[in-house]
Amino acid sequence: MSIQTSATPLGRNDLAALVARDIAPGSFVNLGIGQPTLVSNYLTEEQNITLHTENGMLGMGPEAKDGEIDGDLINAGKIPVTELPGASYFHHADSFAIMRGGHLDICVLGAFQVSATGDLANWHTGAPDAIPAVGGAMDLATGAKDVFVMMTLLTRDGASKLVEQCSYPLTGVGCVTRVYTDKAVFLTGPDGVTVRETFGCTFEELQALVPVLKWKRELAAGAL
Amino acid sequence: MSIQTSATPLGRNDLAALVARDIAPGSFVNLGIGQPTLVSNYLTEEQNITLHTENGMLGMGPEAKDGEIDGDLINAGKIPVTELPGASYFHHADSFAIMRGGHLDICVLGAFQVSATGDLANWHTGAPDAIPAVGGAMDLATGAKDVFVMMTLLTRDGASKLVEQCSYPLTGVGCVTRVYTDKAVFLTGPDGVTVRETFGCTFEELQALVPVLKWKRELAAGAL
Amino acid sequence: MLEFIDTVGEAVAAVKDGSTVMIGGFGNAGQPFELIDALLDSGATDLTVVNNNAGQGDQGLALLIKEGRVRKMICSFPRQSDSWHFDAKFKAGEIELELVPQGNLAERIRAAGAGIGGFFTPTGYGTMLAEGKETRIIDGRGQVFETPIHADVALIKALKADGKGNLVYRKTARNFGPIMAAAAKHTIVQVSEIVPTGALDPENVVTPGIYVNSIVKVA
Amino acid sequence: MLEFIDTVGEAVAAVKDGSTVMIGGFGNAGQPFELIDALLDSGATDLTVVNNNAGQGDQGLALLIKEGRVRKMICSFPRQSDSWHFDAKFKAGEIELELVPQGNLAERIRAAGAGIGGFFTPTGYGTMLAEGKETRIIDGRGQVFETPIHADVALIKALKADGKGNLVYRKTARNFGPIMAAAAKHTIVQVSEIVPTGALDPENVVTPGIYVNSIVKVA
Repeated sequence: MSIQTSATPLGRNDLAALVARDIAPGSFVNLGIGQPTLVSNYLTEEQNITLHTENGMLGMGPEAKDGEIDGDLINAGKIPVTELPGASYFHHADSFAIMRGGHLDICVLGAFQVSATGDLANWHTGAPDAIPAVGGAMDLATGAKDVFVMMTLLTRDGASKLVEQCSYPLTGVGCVTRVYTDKAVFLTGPDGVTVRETFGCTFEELQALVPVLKWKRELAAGAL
Repeated sequence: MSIQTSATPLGRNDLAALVARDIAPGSFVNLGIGQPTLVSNYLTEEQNITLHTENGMLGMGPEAKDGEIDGDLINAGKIPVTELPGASYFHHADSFAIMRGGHLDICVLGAFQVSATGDLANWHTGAPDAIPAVGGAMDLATGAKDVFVMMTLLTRDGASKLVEQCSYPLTGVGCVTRVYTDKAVFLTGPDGVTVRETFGCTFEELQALVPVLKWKRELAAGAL
Repeated sequence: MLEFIDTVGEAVAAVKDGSTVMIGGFGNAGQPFELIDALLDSGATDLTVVNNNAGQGDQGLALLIKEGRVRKMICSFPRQSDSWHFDAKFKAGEIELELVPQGNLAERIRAAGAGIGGFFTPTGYGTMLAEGKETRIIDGRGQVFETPIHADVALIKALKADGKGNLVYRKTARNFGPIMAAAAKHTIVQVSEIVPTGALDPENVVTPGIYVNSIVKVA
Repeated sequence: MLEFIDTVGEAVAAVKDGSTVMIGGFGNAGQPFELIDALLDSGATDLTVVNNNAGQGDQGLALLIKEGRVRKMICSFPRQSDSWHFDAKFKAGEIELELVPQGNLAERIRAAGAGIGGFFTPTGYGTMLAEGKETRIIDGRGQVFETPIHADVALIKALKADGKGNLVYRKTARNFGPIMAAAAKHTIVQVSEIVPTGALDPENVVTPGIYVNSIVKVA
């Protein structure tokens, strides 16, 4: 029984659609800046998802269009957004209390690297001349019940971003629960990494790309 | 020059009026349950004092009269009160943040005992069978910029409640700045106690009642 | 998931034997009397109850205590003129008391909701309520280490809820409601009115729906 | 004492050389641009500035940094596409940076206003931002000790103030305003509108006037 669920690698939008489908109805979700933002395009009304933005709002709607732009209503990426019925505003400490107190069901973040046990590196390249900037990444990584990462599996140089140990500075320790990439979905946790499904490659082909999978078996189909 | 400012000891209402006069215009004040509540009767409109009640309100007005009683609008003593223009409501953590964060200018509290260095005992007799109950006393004592105590100077047995060291369990350490009693006003602090004025007794007569004053000199008149 | 529930009885089924239950209210203001009565009827026992007081008269929390259903009270002010049921149980050694200065109570509840592992506060330093606790001097002031108070269930009262579970309160009845809603795993709210989603101004929502699990309207 | 002040210039006179200044805003939302411009004109220097970012483009905080008036930035996100003035100063070693995760920044500011001496949080545990900090394991989770951030002055923006200094904000422009107002010894607020006392519903006041010292209306 194969866990390959797509004949080709997934594009960014297909991956966003997959993440969106995996979010349980009624969830409270924070979508990180960049690729994770695409997920909002695929959430359905029936799912009844409430989006949180760390700069002080629950019930965030889609990006504002021309006539809707309001400088006082932006998301964490400083993009003008809209307000849905049932929204609420609160100050920064209350907003981060939502994140840090474990009240968000899921946050979706980009990453430089994720370790097999769910360590996350997504804020700093570690380059000596880089100006560090962390924003809310550590709070989201540490606070959300589930942390989903979206990233390409390989760097431009072909190295796996899913690693045994992160070489980049960490954002959080053991916090990532799932990693969505163009070539596979991984489940990560204290017991290490498992492959949920692959896209455009077999499990064995994936193993060749991802050294940390060397000794791993695939997850029995249907397990999640 | 005498510091005796009244020929007779002060009654509760005269003492409340004196405390009220000593509150600087524009102050934010919390009046404790019991005798301190009387102070509100003597605050003038010109003083523009804002009263705080720890159960979640600034801008508390006088006690509610018959037609005004609203079960959702009570003070810390659970007495129905009223709301003044410019009032605000907040939850308990925000309310105590006002107290604990040092934002109240003055709180006025009753006391069992006050020490010469401003230790306060006002929550517990220490009797072995007493059920202890502290409420917001420790937060007020520790948090307000100035803590004024109102009490009779002597117990029923004639012992001074202003003492060298409190024998009752403490509410706060070194927190009281002034003690208003029927016989005198005392200033307390790290350097010990000073007598600001006496009522119906001379400084020497007061010294005979209050052992901790034994070696003390009176405060030069006009010093406060 | 947010649920709108028809009866207070169904709502409090979430309280199990041994649960830690936060109950909102200060005096009668904000007390969820109907939910407490339902908890009384439910039979749940061996409870740890977090409330500012320890029951008054012959109603609500006082009856829960009288019936021996409360193993432990965490509160700031158990002694009142009409707290006879608590008094009797306490003197008989049949109820445990954790006495907490009211501001520490509020801040510890807030800490639980906000994911804080513990904090230092000057309140209580040098008093018997700090005995046995870790202390340190910070910026010249003695401070006491206090830990968060988490709960399995919170029972609170609000004025209105909308379809997303957003809440507004009324006057000083707000008191412990917002912080208890955030500190409990499961928050049950009795409201006077349920309004359509969109009817509450987003600027004025006090408790966002993310903190609310069950809403029941009481007459 | 609360004062209503005619000009932003008079309002920011409270900022002295060497002051720690909190500046509200997240992106442009809630940024008190007029107060920052007045601070630029005031000449106050050797400042420690607390803001989520470290200035953008050629305006406001970025110019304050460019002119060498900021000794130290405490912020969560100094690196942006247009933060060239901070970048240049930082690379030249001419500005100090205390980088703080945004939630720790908010909670530390809140702690200052609430009289908390310090707190433990899981955020940052095991990362380079916890290096040199006290840590402990609480309930099985690694946590880092964080301290309050106090300020001499806060510059914030609100929508409306009433005669008592009570404030309401607008949408996500609320952000750091309420917690900075509470954390600073002296809080200066620029508002779009001053309304009569009694015109704000007491249920909807976000920052009570007790936290406000100076109010100036800007066009």
